[in-house]
Amino acid sequence: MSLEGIGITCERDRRMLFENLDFQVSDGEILRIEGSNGSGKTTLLRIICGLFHSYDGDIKWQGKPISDDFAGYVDQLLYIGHAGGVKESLSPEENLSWLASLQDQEVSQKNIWEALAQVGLWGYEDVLCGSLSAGQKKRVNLARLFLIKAKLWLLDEPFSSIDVDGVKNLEVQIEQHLDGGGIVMLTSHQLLNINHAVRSLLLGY
Amino acid sequence: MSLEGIGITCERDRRMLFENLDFQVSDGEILRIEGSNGSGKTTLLRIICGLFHSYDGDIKWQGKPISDDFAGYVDQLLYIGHAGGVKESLSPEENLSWLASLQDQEVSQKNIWEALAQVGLWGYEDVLCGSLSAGQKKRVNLARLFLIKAKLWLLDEPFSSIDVDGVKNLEVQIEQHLDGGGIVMLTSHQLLNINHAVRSLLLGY
Amino acid sequence: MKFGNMKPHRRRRLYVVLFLVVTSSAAVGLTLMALNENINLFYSPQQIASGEAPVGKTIRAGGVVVPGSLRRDESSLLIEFDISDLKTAPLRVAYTGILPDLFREGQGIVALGKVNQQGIFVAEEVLAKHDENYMPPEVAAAIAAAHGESE
Amino acid sequence: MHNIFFATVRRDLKIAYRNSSDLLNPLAFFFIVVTLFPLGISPSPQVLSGLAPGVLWVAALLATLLSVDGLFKSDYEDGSLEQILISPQPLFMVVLGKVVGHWLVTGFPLTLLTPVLAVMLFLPVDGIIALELTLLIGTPILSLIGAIGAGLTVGLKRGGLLISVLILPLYVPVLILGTLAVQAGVDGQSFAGHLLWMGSLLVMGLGLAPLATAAGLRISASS
Amino acid sequence: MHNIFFATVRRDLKIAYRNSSDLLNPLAFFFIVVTLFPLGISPSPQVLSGLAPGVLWVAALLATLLSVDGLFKSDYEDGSLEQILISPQPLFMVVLGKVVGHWLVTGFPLTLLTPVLAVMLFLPVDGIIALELTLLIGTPILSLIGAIGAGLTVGLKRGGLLISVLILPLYVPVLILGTLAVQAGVDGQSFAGHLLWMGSLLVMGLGLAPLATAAGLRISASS
Amino acid sequence: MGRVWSLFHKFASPKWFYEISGKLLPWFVAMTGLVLCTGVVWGLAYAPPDYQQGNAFRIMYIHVPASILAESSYMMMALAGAVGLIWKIKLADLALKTAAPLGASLTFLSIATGAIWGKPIWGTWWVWDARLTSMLVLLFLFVGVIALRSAMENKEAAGKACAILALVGLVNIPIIKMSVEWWFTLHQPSSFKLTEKPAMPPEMWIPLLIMVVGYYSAFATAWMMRIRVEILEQENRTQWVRDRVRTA
Ligand code: HEM
Ligand SMILES: Nc1ncnc2c1ncn2[C@@H]1O[C@H](COP(=O)(O)OP(=O)(O)OP(=O)(O)O)[C@@H](O)[C@H]1O
Ligand SMILES: Nc1ncnc2c1ncn2[C@@H]1O[C@H](COP(=O)(O)OP(=O)(O)OP(=O)(O)O)[C@@H](O)[C@H]1O
Ligand SMILES: [Mg+2]
Ligand SMILES: [Mg+2]
Repeated sequence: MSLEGIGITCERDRRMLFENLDFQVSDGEILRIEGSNGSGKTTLLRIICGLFHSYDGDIKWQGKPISDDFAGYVDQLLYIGHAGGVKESLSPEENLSWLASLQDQEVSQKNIWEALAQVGLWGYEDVLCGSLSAGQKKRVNLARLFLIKAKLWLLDEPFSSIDVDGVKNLEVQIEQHLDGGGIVMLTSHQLLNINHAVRSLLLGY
Repeated sequence: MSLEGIGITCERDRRMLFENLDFQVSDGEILRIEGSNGSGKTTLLRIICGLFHSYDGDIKWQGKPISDDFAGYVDQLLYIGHAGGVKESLSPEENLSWLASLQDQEVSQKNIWEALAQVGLWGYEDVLCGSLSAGQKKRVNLARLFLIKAKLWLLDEPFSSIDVDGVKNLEVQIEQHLDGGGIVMLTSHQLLNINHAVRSLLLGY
Repeated sequence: MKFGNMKPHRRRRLYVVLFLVVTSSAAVGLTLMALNENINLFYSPQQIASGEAPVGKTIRAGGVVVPGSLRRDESSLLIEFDISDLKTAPLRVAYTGILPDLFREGQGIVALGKVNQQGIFVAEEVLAKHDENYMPPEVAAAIAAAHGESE
Repeated sequence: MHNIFFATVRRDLKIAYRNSSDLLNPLAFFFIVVTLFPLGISPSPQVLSGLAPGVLWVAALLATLLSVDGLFKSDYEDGSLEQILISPQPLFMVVLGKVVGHWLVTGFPLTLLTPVLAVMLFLPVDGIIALELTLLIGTPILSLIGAIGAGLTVGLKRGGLLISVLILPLYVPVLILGTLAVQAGVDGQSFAGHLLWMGSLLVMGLGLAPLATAAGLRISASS
Repeated sequence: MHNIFFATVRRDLKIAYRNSSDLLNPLAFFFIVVTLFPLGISPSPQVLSGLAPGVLWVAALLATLLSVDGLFKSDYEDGSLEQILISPQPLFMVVLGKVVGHWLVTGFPLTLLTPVLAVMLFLPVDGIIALELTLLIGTPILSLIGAIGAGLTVGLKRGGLLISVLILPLYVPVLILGTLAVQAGVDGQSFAGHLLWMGSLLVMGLGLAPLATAAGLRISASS
Repeated sequence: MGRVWSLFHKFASPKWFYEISGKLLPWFVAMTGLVLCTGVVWGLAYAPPDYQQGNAFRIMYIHVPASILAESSYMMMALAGAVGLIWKIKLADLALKTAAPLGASLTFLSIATGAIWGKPIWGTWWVWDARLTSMLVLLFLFVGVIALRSAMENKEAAGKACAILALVGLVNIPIIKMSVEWWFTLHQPSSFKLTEKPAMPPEMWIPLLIMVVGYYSAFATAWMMRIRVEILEQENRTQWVRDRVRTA
């Protein structure tokens, strides 16, 4: 299986972000989108998710344009964006439980607690997310990587606001996902320390 | 001149964040607040700014509690928090102009353009901030470091979302501020590469 | 304006205080003026008689029911009576409906309605106004008796 | 599938319960708006009982309108909406769940509260019965239509009042049917016809409004 | 010093102008709410002219109320409010600037629009004059009082309707004075007393409301 | 001076209040019971009927004290708020918090009994006049304070915010008080004036006075009890509360 971008061209506010961009990631591969601020990394990820439509070119999943079978595509997709999708007036547990049912996956309370423990939020299951720190909120969101099964991970700056230990932990999880044949695309201004070859896609010169 | 914290104790949601914390930073010194996610770094900075009141202990500026002459204290303070203070429907120039008059400083359009150029936003002066990328918004906010004169800088994760070049540029500016006798307190999960001794204040545990 | 070599933020605060002083004294002045004006939707029989009250608009009127003025229509619920403020000529009130229990001649009432062309107050609602005087029936009887004697 | 419907209703009720003001405020707003009219217009029972159907319906309409505005807003702001849009679950069901949740915390309690206010406005008992029945059928329609507006305006920074401009015209038929029914009730006439019309609006809304809302969400959230 | 006052007014006007919906929506809302009444109650000119003062005032009040809710919200969300709180400039002046800006984009255009609506509701000319005068004095009071509520609720996730619960009771005197004045105007009587009362409320509000708002902001934003 | 203040703060400490109120409470309960019983029996059974209203006037013994208490409880609440804002005393905030629901219930009681009384006497449950309307506004203000508190998560901030709201709402109190003088209302003017003797005989107003005292004392009792509960909840991690709970 593979994700392909063919001749992606996108222009916002009369600035050409990228032109005729091609890329391909297959099972067990990771692609890091690089570029300075405003070069279009987030835009590209949102295009791949089908959340942004003003572009030219084709995004293909398993060789077919994603719009052909969008529901089948997103079934295998996990996107973690700048904004978290974490409700301030729900607890981490409640948040994850709903996010899981959104992905149509049955998870037990035990699964959720384990995922939370993995991101270092053991003991915070029942605190409302509104009273978590910036990094802790982000961790609730990242706990989905430990909870929900999906083949393709699209991560927009997953390490921002996360402390050093947290970053290490995430890197390990990414490695495991790749080992299991998963596909990862991510943006990050920080370096990535994993024992896999990290290919780069450079935006905006 | 110096900023001192004496016996600062703060508890949130029944978790003790720090107890009897003492610190002191004087002219030309930089103090980095370290700690894992949720250890209370943001809380401490907000306490020092006078934006959070549920704590015990004293924050002193020039030997006097800050509440004695709060207006005189904040006159010399520049705080850059998680949230930017950048209005989406104003252009970077308009944003900075208002933020400067809030600090009671006269700045000309030329000053503002220079500051924006310094943070790599040359050519974006008139774009509305709503259509900037995450990192670009942050840069608008950081441009204040180049525009507004203040002795004491309190920076909450100034490098998050900023690309590698941007980080370098900021580090240079911090160095210059210290050379000029300024005081800096910051939090960051990334390492800091500057040619000054960086003292650390460790939170948590 | 310069206030000596005052620190800037002290000077700023002074402006705020000055502003507060100006606004609060203006408020006091306006209130004093306002107290001299009447703002009410209530009219006494005298005001209605002198034509102060608008004709054909819903207003409130009130007064004491003039003893002996009450007339009931045989065939309908129409009731007519006079109210007065004991100073000027009484005002004729017409009302169709059920009167409150406390409606008596010599008792205060408040009526909501319109003055018609003939100068009659056509009420849509009659409420019994009750004053601040309470007394046991014996005392009331005694007072009434005393009143009757002295007259 | 219906899983996600119930999960969404449950989640939204939970959130409303946590921000308990979410639960009480539409009610309080309704109550206070209604009390403004006797103060502003006339305290006369005769006048008020004439106004009552209109005032109560308009207030119910405004309370729904203003609360529906937040229906997707917080989901948009915290990124939940993106997750909803790229979930394999049918958007229709999620939207329906959110609308039902919204009705349970606004329209429904509002219907329960109305008799008290109707008495304060001197509405006769027959009118109150008609009012209750029309509100019971009408408020879910209001939530459904409101959701369309909320979906279309969610991406805007401050859609707060834009939504009223979009949605209020669509509320007009409901308002007219509702007040006519109450008027008929007051006059001792049958209002079955009005109720049937409203019922047909409701089932139509149940089918179509979530579709329109889903389409609106897709558009306004992906730009 | 007054610098910051004008800078703030200018900034808020600019923002309102950019989100042009900010400028138009309160007006549109006002317009639509007013038009709901002929639909919901009765189209008869006689009835409407009786309702007009009350309906127009209530609508003006709701439009102000709903727009004032956002007065500090976006500043809070994007961190501007923190910067305001730790600026050496007096908070009083910034708040006053924001309130004045708010009035300029809601209360003032609303006052200008009212005559059109008043004519549509068959309000006599004398009443229109009284209405305009009271709105001119009254709408700034509404903005000032509303700011207090906005300041107190700004830290809350969805203060949207809570603010109405806090503020509408305080609007009652303005509403009563305003409608009584219009009524007096319609009846051809003097309404100078009403205007004087409103004027005194206004100057009092100018001094005190920003103080209370500033205190509220300090509290709700530093928690 | 500083010494005086520190003493003041000490006396306003929750612990001190808890202990003192614990001692006072039985006396208050006893007094409340005694006074209220006397007042109720005298007022409802022995006071003479009114020459016009007959026995209906007896609602006065419930309505009037409830109304007076509703107003004073708002004033006390605002006062507590001011004290809390100025001197930052925890106890004042607890007082504000607990006064709001009590005040709201009293206001509701006043309106309800007034309405019940109004039906036979005036001929209507409700009129939109100045006294009644300003009383409804008072109810809204109480509800507002309660709603604001429940909406804010940070307790300390909630206390201060409610204090400000309570102070702003204070403008309503003179309006309630003077409404019957300034405007024409259906509601009667005061029967009791400071300068004149009451417009009713002693066998009517003495039980009323007793009822007022009884309401005040009941209010004080309820207030104290609720503050005590709040103190235990809020200070539940301090040593003295733990000791107390353990011995209990
Ligand atoms: C819903 C209706 C009513 C409300 C909201 C209401 C409200 C009040 C209030 C706030 C007070 C306290 C005044 C003060 O502190 O000076 C009061 C006192 C009183 N009310 Fe009412 N009232 C209502 C109906 C009535 C009715 C129907 C009657 C009797 C006909 C009545 C008789 C009295 C009396 C005798 C007092 C004591 C006056 C005094 O201070 O001497 N009220 N009421
Ligand atoms: N609004 C709030 N209400 C209650 N508790 C809060 C609130 N915000 C933060 N906290 C708690 O305070 C603690 C410290 O939060 P703070 O934001 O200071 O952490 P931080 O060190 O800045 O973390 P990060 O690295 O994630 O930014 C956290 O444990 C959090 O649970
Ligand atoms: N909502 C928007 N409307 C119009 N243009 C936008 C919008 N958001 C972003 N842009 C423009 O698109 C460009 C790319 O933005 P994008 O968010 O994709 O950058 P990025 O690479 O993710 O940057 P960062 O590292 O700062 O997150 C930017 O130049 C920005 O000006
Ligand atoms: Mg980005
Ligand atoms: Mg932080």
